Amino acid sequence: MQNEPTSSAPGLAGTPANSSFDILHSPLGSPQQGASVREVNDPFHGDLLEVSMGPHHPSTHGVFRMVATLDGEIIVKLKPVFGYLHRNHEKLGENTTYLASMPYTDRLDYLAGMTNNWAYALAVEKLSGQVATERAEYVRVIVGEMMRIVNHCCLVGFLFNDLGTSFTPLLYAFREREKFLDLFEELTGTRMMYNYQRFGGCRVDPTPEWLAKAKALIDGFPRFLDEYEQFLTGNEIMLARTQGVGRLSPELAINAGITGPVLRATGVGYDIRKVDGYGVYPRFDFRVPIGDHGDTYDRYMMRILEMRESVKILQQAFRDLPAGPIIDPKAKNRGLRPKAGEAYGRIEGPKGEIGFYLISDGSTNPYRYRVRPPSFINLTVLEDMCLGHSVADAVVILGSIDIVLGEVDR
Amino acid sequence: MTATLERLPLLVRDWITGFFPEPVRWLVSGLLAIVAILAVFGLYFAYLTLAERKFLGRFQNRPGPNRTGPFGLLQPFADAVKALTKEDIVPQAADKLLHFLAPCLVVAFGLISFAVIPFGRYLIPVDLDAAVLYFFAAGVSSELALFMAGWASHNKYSMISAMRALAQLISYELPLLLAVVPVIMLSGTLSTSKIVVAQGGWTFGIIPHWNVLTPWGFAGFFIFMIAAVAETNRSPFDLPEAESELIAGHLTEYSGFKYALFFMAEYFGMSALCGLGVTLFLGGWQAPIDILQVVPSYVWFMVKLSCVIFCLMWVRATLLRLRIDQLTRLAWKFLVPLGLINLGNAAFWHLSADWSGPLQIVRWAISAAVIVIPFVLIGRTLSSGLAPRTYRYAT
Amino acid sequence: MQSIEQIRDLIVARFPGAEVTVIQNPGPAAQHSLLLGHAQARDIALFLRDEPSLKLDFCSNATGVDWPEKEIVETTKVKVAQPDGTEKLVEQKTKRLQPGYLEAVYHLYSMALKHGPVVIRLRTGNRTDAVSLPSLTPVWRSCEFQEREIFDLFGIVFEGHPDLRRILMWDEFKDHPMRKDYVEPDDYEWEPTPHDAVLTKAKGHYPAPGSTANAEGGM
Amino acid sequence: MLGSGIIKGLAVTAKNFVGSFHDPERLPTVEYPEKRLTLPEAYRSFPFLVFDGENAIDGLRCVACKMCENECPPQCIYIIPERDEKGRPVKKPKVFDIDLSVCMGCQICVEVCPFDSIKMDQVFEVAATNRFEGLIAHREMLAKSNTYYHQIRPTEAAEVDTRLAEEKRLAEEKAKAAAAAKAAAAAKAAAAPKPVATTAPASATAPAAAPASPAKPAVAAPSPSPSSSSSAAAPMAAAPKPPATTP
Repeated sequence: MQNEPTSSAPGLAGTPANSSFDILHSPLGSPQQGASVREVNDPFHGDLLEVSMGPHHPSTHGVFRMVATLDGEIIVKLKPVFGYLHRNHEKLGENTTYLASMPYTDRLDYLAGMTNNWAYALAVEKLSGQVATERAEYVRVIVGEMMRIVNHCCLVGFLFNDLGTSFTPLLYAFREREKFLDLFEELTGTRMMYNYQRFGGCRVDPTPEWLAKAKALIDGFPRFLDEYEQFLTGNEIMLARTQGVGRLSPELAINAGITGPVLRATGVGYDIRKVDGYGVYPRFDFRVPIGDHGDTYDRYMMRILEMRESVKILQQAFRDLPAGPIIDPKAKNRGLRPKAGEAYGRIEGPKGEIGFYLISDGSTNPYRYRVRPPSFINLTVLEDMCLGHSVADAVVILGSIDIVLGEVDR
Repeated sequence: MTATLERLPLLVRDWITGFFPEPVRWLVSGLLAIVAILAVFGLYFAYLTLAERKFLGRFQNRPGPNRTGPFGLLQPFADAVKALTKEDIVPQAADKLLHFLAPCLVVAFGLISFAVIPFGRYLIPVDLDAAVLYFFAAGVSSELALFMAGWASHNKYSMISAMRALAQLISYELPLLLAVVPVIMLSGTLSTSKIVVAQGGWTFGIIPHWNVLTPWGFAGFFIFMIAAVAETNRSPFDLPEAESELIAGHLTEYSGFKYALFFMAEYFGMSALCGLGVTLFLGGWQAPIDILQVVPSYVWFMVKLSCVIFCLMWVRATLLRLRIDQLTRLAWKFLVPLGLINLGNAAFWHLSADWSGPLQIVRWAISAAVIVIPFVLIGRTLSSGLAPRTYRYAT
Repeated sequence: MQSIEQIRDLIVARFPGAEVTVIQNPGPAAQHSLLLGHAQARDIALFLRDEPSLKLDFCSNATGVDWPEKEIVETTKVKVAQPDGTEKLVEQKTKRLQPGYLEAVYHLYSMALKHGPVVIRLRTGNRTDAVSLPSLTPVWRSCEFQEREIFDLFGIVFEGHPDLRRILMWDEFKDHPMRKDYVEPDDYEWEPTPHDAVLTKAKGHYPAPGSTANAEGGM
Repeated sequence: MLGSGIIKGLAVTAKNFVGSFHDPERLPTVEYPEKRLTLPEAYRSFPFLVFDGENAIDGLRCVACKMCENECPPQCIYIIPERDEKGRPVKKPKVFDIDLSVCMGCQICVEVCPFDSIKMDQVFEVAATNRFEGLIAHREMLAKSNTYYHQIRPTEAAEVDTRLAEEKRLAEEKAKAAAAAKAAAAAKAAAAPKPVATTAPASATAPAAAPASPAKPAVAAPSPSPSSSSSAAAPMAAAPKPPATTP
């Protein structure tokens, strides 16, 4: 394993040989870019083994496929292959009305339907010049941050599963997630496919009982996080498996459009909640955690710390939730015909920037309906992060990016 | 009464062999032992799978299988029926003969290890003089059978898994043996039955003279159990199987009853190795307290064995998998040095056997220090650069 | 952040003679965009990325839009000489075929300066043969998969893209499904929904299947 | 020291192991077919049609306006309006099918229905062995009584009933006013809604009456309190248009 860059310290890899990073500095227009640069140089010890991981692989989080070329167990080339779940979501969006696309957005990133709803509602509100009521904005923050917790719960659970636990951390995380899903069910009627946001507000007003339940759940949530962190965060095997694995440099991360916790793990403090300040986020006091190494451990810890910050946001939101209508009485949802024009609306989803780009030609259906899927674009650097690591690490790196195939393939 | 219970298996054997003429009695008695091991450990295996699933469930906040029969007690039989009725698929490109042989061999090698384990005071199938050597020879073969399975499947994942299995075998056989050597040194025999006898006796009637209750024995047991977990490919060392990386490794291309055989072999291997651990370090069939000797010795053996296996399940429920380089690093850079140091430690213990009075305390202190200090130091180098981190927040 | 016109002026100052047009967005979002010519598009993109006052280092979203040919009816009043020598105003309707084109839209933000979006657009010559555009992947790596997706779904060929293959559809697929004139094949899995449109189509593809009776049971 | 993190982890699992025997918090499993959770009122599965009175088909509130069919995102609703002998529509569905294998339970049909006739059910055990026949719900299967609706969603159903009664009253007042003005026309109008059951909106008058009710509460929203229901106005159905009759 001479070409493994882990010679310096045990379990500590240098930045993988991401030659595609040269794209930043290479002369423009040169044909020697991307894939061709990443060709294998000289595997002087033995043949290379090409392994197709997926689409039916337990750790690819769906029907995702990685064509990995291995030198022993070390990855020298890795090509992601998509499309097994492609259903042309964008075409569906162009053939239905603005309102009828809302339930479809639930099915993009089906672990975080609420934030998809929100991003879409935000984009349509931008397009049609509607404004959500204040109470609705607070409720959006509440459900959105709860969704972030749900998503991160899933992520850390699945990440540990990829790391080889026998489902225990996953089931602990799911135990907590279930409580949130119960609340969502009580509010919206379903556990995952909410169809909750509307242009100009939300569909249902949360009752005081619901809010009280949610508040009690949130207040108890840090206890679970403490136990969870005690469980595995300090575990030596966990540290050895994640620290120094799958490093990502901030320059590459920015250039490759990486967003969300994966970006912040590299040390770039870019959070759309802070930058755009959409909704009522500027009114909340919360911090954006950033990592220094950009490795898998940092990405894991970003999720844990973000959950703690979400708890803080939620507590403020419950405290400050104003009375008033949940949806603008003049809001137009059914038969919405925005003026011709276009709008790009984005929010900080749990996985990164989820955006919707809509072009209206004045009719009831969007002329162009585009989803900016965070986990799809975050996969751009998968190969760069995996090069020089073993198969076992590739699975973990993929898990730490947090992809959902409903969103990647659309 | 106690004596009768203790001798009960022998009485049953004598009663059955009594029906046969004298010249073939040895043969019948041997066959009987095989049948008994197959029956007892077959059933033990069946309920071990159930227990593992139940306990894992409890560790994970769920009840585990409880639909087949009362408390799910018929689950193993339902699983057996399912495995038997499933289609047996052999890949076209597979080496058909080896593909068939591998599961048979893996079970066979798992079973022959039981021959030298003293299950009770009078219950040892074959009382070999070189029983420990025999045991390891048999144990190694089962890893070879895994390699065979991986190779014969003609599948890339299985191939990687087979290579991992071999690397793991070579790495962990050494610490396993190094952990056992002190026991052999101090009891002066390779015979498992004599090693158990050597651990007999109690101080004040309550503190047993088990090897694990000495500093070198504790360290040896610790190394032995880590290596044993690795040898039996159980979590956190289940790299050949690694279902999140290699799908199921060497098991990818197996289905139906052949798959069940691998599963069986894993549990047989685990029971055998844990049985050896119990024999060598936990006093085998010896009762923990003097007065508890009324309970037959084979019961004690099974209780100890089950406790050790429960701990393995506990570990499985908690830990995550190592990577192959970390796995071998752990063996060569941590367990082997510790094992060697422990060897010297045992020698010291042997030489200082006649120290008494206050020297006894010095003896314990030296022996403990000899093992704890290297543990801390080597452990620190092993985990250097790895620590929980603190994080900044963006402004 | 500067307004879109200021950005245009910056670009024109840096690249004299560059084709940069501001496309107004009449909607309430008022996210106006810059239409770049092909020739200098990549240089301009690089300039936008590295210019200290802009630092648009983050290309968030890249997507395609299909604008098929449109018939535009224009009414003009023309003076027509009458036979009697006088001139008369006559309304004349001219039908003009607005040529179709494909468009690639990039939404740029700055992570360093935390502003945005700046929207830039590139347009192809037509929808059939002149469908190539300069790839911006060398400038923003985030376009790598998104441009592949545009190539796959819209059929814009990005020159200079390191690995331009289909990404969501399978490699043997012929058409570009996100184009407005895409006709979906009728051979998808037969779905006996009670909707007549789907059913008619399915029946056309499977002439008189054995289970037709079953399907019509739903009607 | 090496191993301290592992020991901490083992302690956590041990805590959960012990806790699973006595702490319901650590054993949240509900053994489903024997025990069931009570569904929250907002829970929704698939749509059903509400009817008033005794006769399921005659009492349907549905007037076959096809609004839900048009708005349904996956297009799983199929409606053919009933016609009388002369071929005129009689504001009843002749065929009302929902393909449950296509339906995604988004409840947009409920939101767009101006007659409160389609509601979300709470029956989720709809597995069938025949995908073609078993999962296409016909009019007869979909029709469920208002009593049933009250059972599954008491708050929401009560609101709907109040609103419908109010609408009916307004419609009747209007009809009376019209009767006073035009005796001949009034006689005709009074004779018109005859086969419809008691609380059903007079189908002919409902579209006209709807704009008259200024604040129509959210159709799907179980509003927390009656006081806020006027402010939490309906997203979709604030002003139901006359039924669009598409062929």
